[in-house]
Amino acid sequence: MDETVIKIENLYKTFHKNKIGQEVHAVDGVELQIKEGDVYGLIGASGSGKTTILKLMFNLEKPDSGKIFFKGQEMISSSWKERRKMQQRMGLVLQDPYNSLCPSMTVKEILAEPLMMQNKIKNSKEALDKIIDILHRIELDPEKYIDRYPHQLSGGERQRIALGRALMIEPYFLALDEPTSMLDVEVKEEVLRLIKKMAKDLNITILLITHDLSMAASICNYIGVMKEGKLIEEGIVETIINEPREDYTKKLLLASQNLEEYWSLF
Amino acid sequence: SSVDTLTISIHTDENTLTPFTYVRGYPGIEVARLVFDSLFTLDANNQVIPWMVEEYSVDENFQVYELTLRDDLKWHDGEKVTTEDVKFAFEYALTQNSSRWRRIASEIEEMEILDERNIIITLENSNLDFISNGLADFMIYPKHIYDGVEDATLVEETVGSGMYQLLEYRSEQYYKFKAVEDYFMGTPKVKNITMPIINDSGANFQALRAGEIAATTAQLAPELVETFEGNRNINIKSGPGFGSTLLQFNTEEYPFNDSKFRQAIAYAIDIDELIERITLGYADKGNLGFYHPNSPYGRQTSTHSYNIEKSNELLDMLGFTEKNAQGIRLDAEGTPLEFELLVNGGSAPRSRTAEIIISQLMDVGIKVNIVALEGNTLDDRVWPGFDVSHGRNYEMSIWGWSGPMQLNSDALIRLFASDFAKGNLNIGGYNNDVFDDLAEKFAKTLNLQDRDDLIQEMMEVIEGEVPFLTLYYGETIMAYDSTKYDGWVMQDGMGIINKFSFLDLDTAVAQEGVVSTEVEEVSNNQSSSFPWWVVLVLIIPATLILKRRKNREDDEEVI
Amino acid sequence: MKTLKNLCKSEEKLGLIGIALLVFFLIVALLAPTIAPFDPYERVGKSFDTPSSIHLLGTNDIGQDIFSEIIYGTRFSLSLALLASFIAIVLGVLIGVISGYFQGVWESFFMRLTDFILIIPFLPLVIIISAYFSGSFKNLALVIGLTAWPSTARIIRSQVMRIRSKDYILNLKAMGGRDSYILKRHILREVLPIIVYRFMMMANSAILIEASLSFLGLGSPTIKSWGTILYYAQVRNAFLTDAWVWWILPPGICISLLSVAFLFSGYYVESRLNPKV
Amino acid sequence: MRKLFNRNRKLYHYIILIFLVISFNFFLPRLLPGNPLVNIMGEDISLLTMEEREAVIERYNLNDSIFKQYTTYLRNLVTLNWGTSYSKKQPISSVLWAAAPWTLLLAFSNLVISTLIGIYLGTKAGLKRRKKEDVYLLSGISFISSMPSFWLGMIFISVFSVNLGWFPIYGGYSMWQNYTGISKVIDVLRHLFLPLSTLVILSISNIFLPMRYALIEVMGEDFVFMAKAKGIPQSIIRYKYIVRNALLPVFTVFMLRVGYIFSGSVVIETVFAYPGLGRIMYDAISTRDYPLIQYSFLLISLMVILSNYITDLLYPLIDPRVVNQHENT
Amino acid sequence: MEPILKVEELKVWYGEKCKGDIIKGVSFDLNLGETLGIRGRSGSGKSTIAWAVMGMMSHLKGGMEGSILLDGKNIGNLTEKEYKKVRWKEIAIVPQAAMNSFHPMMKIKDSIGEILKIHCKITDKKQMQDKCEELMEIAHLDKKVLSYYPHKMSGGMKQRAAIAMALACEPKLLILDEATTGLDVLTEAEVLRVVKNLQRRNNMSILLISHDPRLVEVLCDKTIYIEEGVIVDHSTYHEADLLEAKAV
Ligand SMILES: Nc1ncnc2c1ncn2[C@@H]1O[C@H](COP(=O)(O)OP(=O)(O)OP(=O)(O)O)[C@@H](O)[C@H]1O
Ligand SMILES: Nc1ncnc2c1ncn2[C@@H]1O[C@H](COP(=O)(O)OP(=O)(O)OP(=O)(O)O)[C@@H](O)[C@H]1O
Ligand SMILES: [Mg+2]
Ligand SMILES: [Mg+2]
Repeated sequence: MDETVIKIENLYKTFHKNKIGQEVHAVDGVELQIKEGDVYGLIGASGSGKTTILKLMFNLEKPDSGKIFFKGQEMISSSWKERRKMQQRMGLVLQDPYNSLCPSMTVKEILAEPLMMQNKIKNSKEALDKIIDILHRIELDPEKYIDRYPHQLSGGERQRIALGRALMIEPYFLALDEPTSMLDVEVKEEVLRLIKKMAKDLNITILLITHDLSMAASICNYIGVMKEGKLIEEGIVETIINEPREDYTKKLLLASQNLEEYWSLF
Repeated sequence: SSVDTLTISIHTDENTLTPFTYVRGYPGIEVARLVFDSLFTLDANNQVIPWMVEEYSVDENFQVYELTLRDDLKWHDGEKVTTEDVKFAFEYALTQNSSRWRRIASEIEEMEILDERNIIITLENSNLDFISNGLADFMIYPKHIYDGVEDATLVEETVGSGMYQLLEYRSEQYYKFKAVEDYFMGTPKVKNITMPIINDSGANFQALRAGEIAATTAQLAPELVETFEGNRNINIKSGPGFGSTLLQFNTEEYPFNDSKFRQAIAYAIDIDELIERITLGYADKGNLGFYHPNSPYGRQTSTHSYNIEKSNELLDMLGFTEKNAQGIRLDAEGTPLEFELLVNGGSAPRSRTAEIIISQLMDVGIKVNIVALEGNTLDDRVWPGFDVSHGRNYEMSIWGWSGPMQLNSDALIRLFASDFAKGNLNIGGYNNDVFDDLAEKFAKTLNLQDRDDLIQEMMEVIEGEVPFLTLYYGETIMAYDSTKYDGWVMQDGMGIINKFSFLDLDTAVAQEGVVSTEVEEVSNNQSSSFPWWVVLVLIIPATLILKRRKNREDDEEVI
Repeated sequence: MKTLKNLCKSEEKLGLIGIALLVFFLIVALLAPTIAPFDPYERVGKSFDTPSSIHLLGTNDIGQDIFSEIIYGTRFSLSLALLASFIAIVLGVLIGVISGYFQGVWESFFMRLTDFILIIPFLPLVIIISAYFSGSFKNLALVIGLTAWPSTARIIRSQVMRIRSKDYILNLKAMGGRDSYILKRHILREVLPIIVYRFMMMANSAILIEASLSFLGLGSPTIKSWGTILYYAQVRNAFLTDAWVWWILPPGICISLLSVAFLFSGYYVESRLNPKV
Repeated sequence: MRKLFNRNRKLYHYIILIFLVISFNFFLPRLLPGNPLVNIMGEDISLLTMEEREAVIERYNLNDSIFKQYTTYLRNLVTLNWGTSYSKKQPISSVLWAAAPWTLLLAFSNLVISTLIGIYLGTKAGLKRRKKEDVYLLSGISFISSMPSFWLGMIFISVFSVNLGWFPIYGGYSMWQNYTGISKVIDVLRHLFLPLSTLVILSISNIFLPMRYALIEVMGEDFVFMAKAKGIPQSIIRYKYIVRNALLPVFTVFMLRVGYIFSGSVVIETVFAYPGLGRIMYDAISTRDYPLIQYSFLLISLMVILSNYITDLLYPLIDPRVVNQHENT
Repeated sequence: MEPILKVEELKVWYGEKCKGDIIKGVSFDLNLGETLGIRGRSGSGKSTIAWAVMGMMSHLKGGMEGSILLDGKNIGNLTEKEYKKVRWKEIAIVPQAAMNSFHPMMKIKDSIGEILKIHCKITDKKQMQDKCEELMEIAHLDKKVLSYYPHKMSGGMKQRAAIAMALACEPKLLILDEATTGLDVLTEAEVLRVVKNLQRRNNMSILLISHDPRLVEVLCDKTIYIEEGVIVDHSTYHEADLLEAKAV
């Protein structure tokens, strides 16, 4: 049960230019470990490199240096065949729900896609059953949604579909990048509840990225705080919330819990 | 009647018009001859007459030529023309690239200057035609300009001793000439000549019709004769042209190596139709023996005849009796008679000729596919490196030889001798022992009459063999604005741009020898029936489109 | 704010005209033998005949019926336009997609190549290439196709790069999707409208290029195309006689109409693919 | 520092490209079938003996190894010793410089006029989106730009020069009249009018279409909508906000056309017998005049590269968003 | 207290009227110096109300009905020309897409200067510069930013610049349409602090559109809830808020 699913060692990534023309150390020597069954929350201001870590993990960007282990196996130096095999057990939900679904496919096609890609479709009946099952899981009525196109879905529904797609391949590990950023309170609640349930039911390891500390607090058991590419603080959720070490963490916490008090700091 | 300024368009840019910079035989050389003189010249009937030479004598071996220059020859810059210049010109030519001058100069063994006006030229071998093919061609240029210049093309001044002096040349734009007042043959009738360079032949005719120019070096297209005849200002002169259009066979290639097969093809081609369609009748039918009937060596008898039965007969006789589904004859091995005909795609008359020929050959069951090539590419396949010993890479081709070839007595040898050193134009790889024997004899003949007889004999051999089939010689048609200048003289096979058009000579050009198609004035309004509706069609939609609608409120709403 | 829907009226109207014209030409091309009164390769009248009830647009310099030539010319022009733009599109898409999707050596190689071909001025390049080949139909299409692809490659490449970095493609990649799968199912599918649009544009210019080449004497003088009709009309001086009205205007108008048909259909595709425009 | 580095990298990129183009221009004509011998030695070439021919070939370095010829070419290129044209028998530089001004006059005035008209009409059509006027302009301009250039030119000659006699038929000016001063200018303009109008008519769409599309795109941008919300007057929105932003893509097209200034009017120059570079280049190819092909091509390609380079330099100044644009836009 | 903004039976639609309203009769009012929060799900019509108040419906290819009283004057039926005078002098907006709402080729200085010139008739260079600097100070931005082009600025800077611009003519009513979405918590707090201070200083009224309960709670005196174009009973939202609070 205590097996390490993801282990990151000394990860560095520098982008050569941002808009203003400077070098950006997006990820600056990050070390991180996530154990099986954990929900690990990664928080930090925008631009602190959270998404970049995720992209590095999923081989969407090449790191400058560093190692990433998935279940003890090094990913970056492994051959693309092996890596693909590993990645087939990893699910990813990206930040922007409006862009993460192919606009010309129906919900059914979108959900079937991971299976098709991995040639796992044995017969269409089985696949359909699975899709319906997943739709139930993410609490969307299959009959109503199965033939819709993404543009006919609300932001929250899209985020849930994206989540559902990640679940189609029965992952060990799920990375969620701000899965609720665009949602109003109600829907956000729903999605969070779902994530919690999944982590528990399916024993999926989850990496949750957000800049909303209150949300992280509600579902994570570990939290890491990022600032300018560095992981400045890490620990069990209660510790971080109740007795943060770094000033920065304190500020973050304060701003997201009590604005007036935060303002009075100035 | 003398004219002050005449504008004659020239249809190619011929650079500075010196003997070393002109580009083409026509119009380049013809115009350059107005600026540079030669020792002898050809008159309107292509007869040799002495020009810079006052007196001359030739030994009985046609090897030693004794010449006396006229006393009144002057270069345009005022220097006197002497035998030094003549000697220099021949010697210098050997050091330069120009093949035309080099060929002539290389025949000379030695030159001996007797004094300023007298010179003796001795040839290496006797040559019956040295005056007409050599001395009447070779332009004399000034020693004081060219002496010491390594590359003659770099000389920018154009100094000759001819009747016109080149005043100004602008690349791709124009030439300006001034008459030499004290020219030894008399003052030219036209004081100044301007030659704008108009590359597009159509534009030349437009300009002529619009009255912008008095004449053009471009030959009038046959289809325009009718239209131009309707114009009261424009006169047209036409005469035989010596440039030929022919169907060349690669006689090394099966089945073209068989003279019977070539004959069969020749019989299948209806040249009359070609002439009718392509030149609208303004052409002379091709002579089987190469020479044009009007050329010094031509014969009237040996014309080609169209006979489709004979063609079929011959083909059957050759064993090509079977036909496939498309009606194409098959040879003994069962391969269909299907060939490639190369043609210069840039030349409309030639590609049209090819087009008609293939349909005519189809009638006898021979399938020909046209391959249109860009001019230089075509040369490269038919005549690689301009050296016939390099071989050839074609089956059939539409080809042509330029006019001056008709004036050469050794043309046949060059075209058909199987020894490529002599037969340097034998692009078909033709090989015939009988002909070669005659050619051998020809080289040794020193008698004009014997030589002419030999030429006739060789032609007879060729007629039966058809190494190529001369289709037609297009007529030279020249149009000019008679209100501007009317003294034009037509030179056989060349055109109206020549010395005699601007000189008042009683002797040299007594009769033009050419029928001038002076048309009676016909008031013909037909050509001005311009379809005005076309303009309307173009203009109406344009105005509709451009019609503005001012509506400020609209704008507010839209953006 | 961005919902500027319902705006593509003008393009759609023009698009319909374009498609109607295309269909018209297509029918003419297909039915050429039935529509044309004569075989355009036969010399059926006297040379340079004026229009009459037998020869609607007169005859050309060797007595072929110009009206029939124009009808048969539709076949050539249409198929040349289609073939040439097909070659250009295939090359452009292939190179565009490869260099847009796979980065690294291939990308820089192909992009330098396109840069390079774009730098060599178009017409001279065509002149040189056609000096190598004879001017047959196949070669003409090849020449035009081989020189026209770079702009398409550029456009496709930038589109592919845009699509490639879209989140849902990243998602698929992250889940271990094969490149071949992503290319086939998503990228190609999404650039398809652009491909169609570029195809139309390319067909438009192929027609005009063929005409220009023929005019410069680099075309194929033995093929009945509108360009060669014009070429012969021009070298046989139709402009100096009244013949230009029936020998030069009609093929020119046909060229304009067919190329405008492609252009308008292109607008239509464009307006469909880019709702903002 | 960084900026400088980037600029240099670009320059380096261009230098490679120039080198490629220079080499390409050397090999291209030599790969063509056929050879320039006739144009060097005249039409009687077949009469020369082999030795005589060899001597000439020697003089023109035509049978040196291709590599040696190439290095000679590079050396001559750098030392500006461009040599003489085979067919024109004049120094290459003088051939090119005699023609270039005419091409420039024609192409440059076309560039300016068609750009201005294109921008004007494009703005009109774009602003009047969905209105009849837009449809008229779009269809009309598409139609005229789909006409074959030579065809239109010849029809113009037929109508305006031959039948109406308003304009001269060919050439850049009246060659045998010694006009000076103002009448010379008028004469040149009269000759310029028809080729120029043909070119302008045909090239309007090159600017019109991008302008119209850009305008429509910009009109849908948030900042334009916002400007309205800010209560900014109509005319300011129209010109300072919409047109100015729409001009950016048009600028790119414009610079692209600057690059083709020497080669863009070959056909029209031929039709109107205009004394420009187009005809020279065309003849050079058909006569296999290697040096002339090389250098006229070089002139043209360098112009394209130069204009690309200038675009790269100017773009950040014109559009502040582009700091140092990478190739992938 | 006399309400500064009084909206009555506002109906708004896009496209043709017959296609149905987006806002189906909404009434609310806002007092001087107070803040009114508008909450609601995505797509419920919050931004639409804001644009209707700005009189921008005709530019959005839509229309509206009902009365909008600004300071007792009905601005709902003004012509485009008259409305141009109201905009920015009396009502200013920081739109949802503030990031994209700058002219990309104008420096911030010029964008603000333009507004000053048009609406406040300030033409003097010196005066304009002073005013711009003052605005920068208010928005907690460096003076340097004035000479920046928008693309050089981060999202937070742009949001603040947009606020500075909105305040240029000291409007009576400021509309903030989700002015802080997409910003991280720290920047968000910063931006809102600036707004709050200003409101206090100028006695300005604010219409705050947001779906973040924290903000609304802290900033607003009153809140309305929109669902599918109508104002609804807000009890359900309370429940959600509670849940949220519990989670923290
Ligand atoms: N492809 C890229 N090229 C250049 N810079 C990049 C690129 N991707 C990210 N960056 C920069 O790297 C830094 C970290 O970006 P990242 O997306 O990881 O931040 P984040 O923590 O996810 O922020 P947010 O909470 O806003 O999503 C940022 O400054 C960003 O501008
Ligand atoms: N320009 C437009 N044309 C037509 N319909 C529009 C337009 N803008 C918005 N809509 C529609 O009007 C409804 C309300 O949109 P609005 O932008 O007011 O929502 P919102 O409450 O601001 O949502 P969000 O929280 O996502 O910003 C939505 O259903 C939207 O699809
Ligand atoms: Mg992120
Ligand atoms: Mg909104």
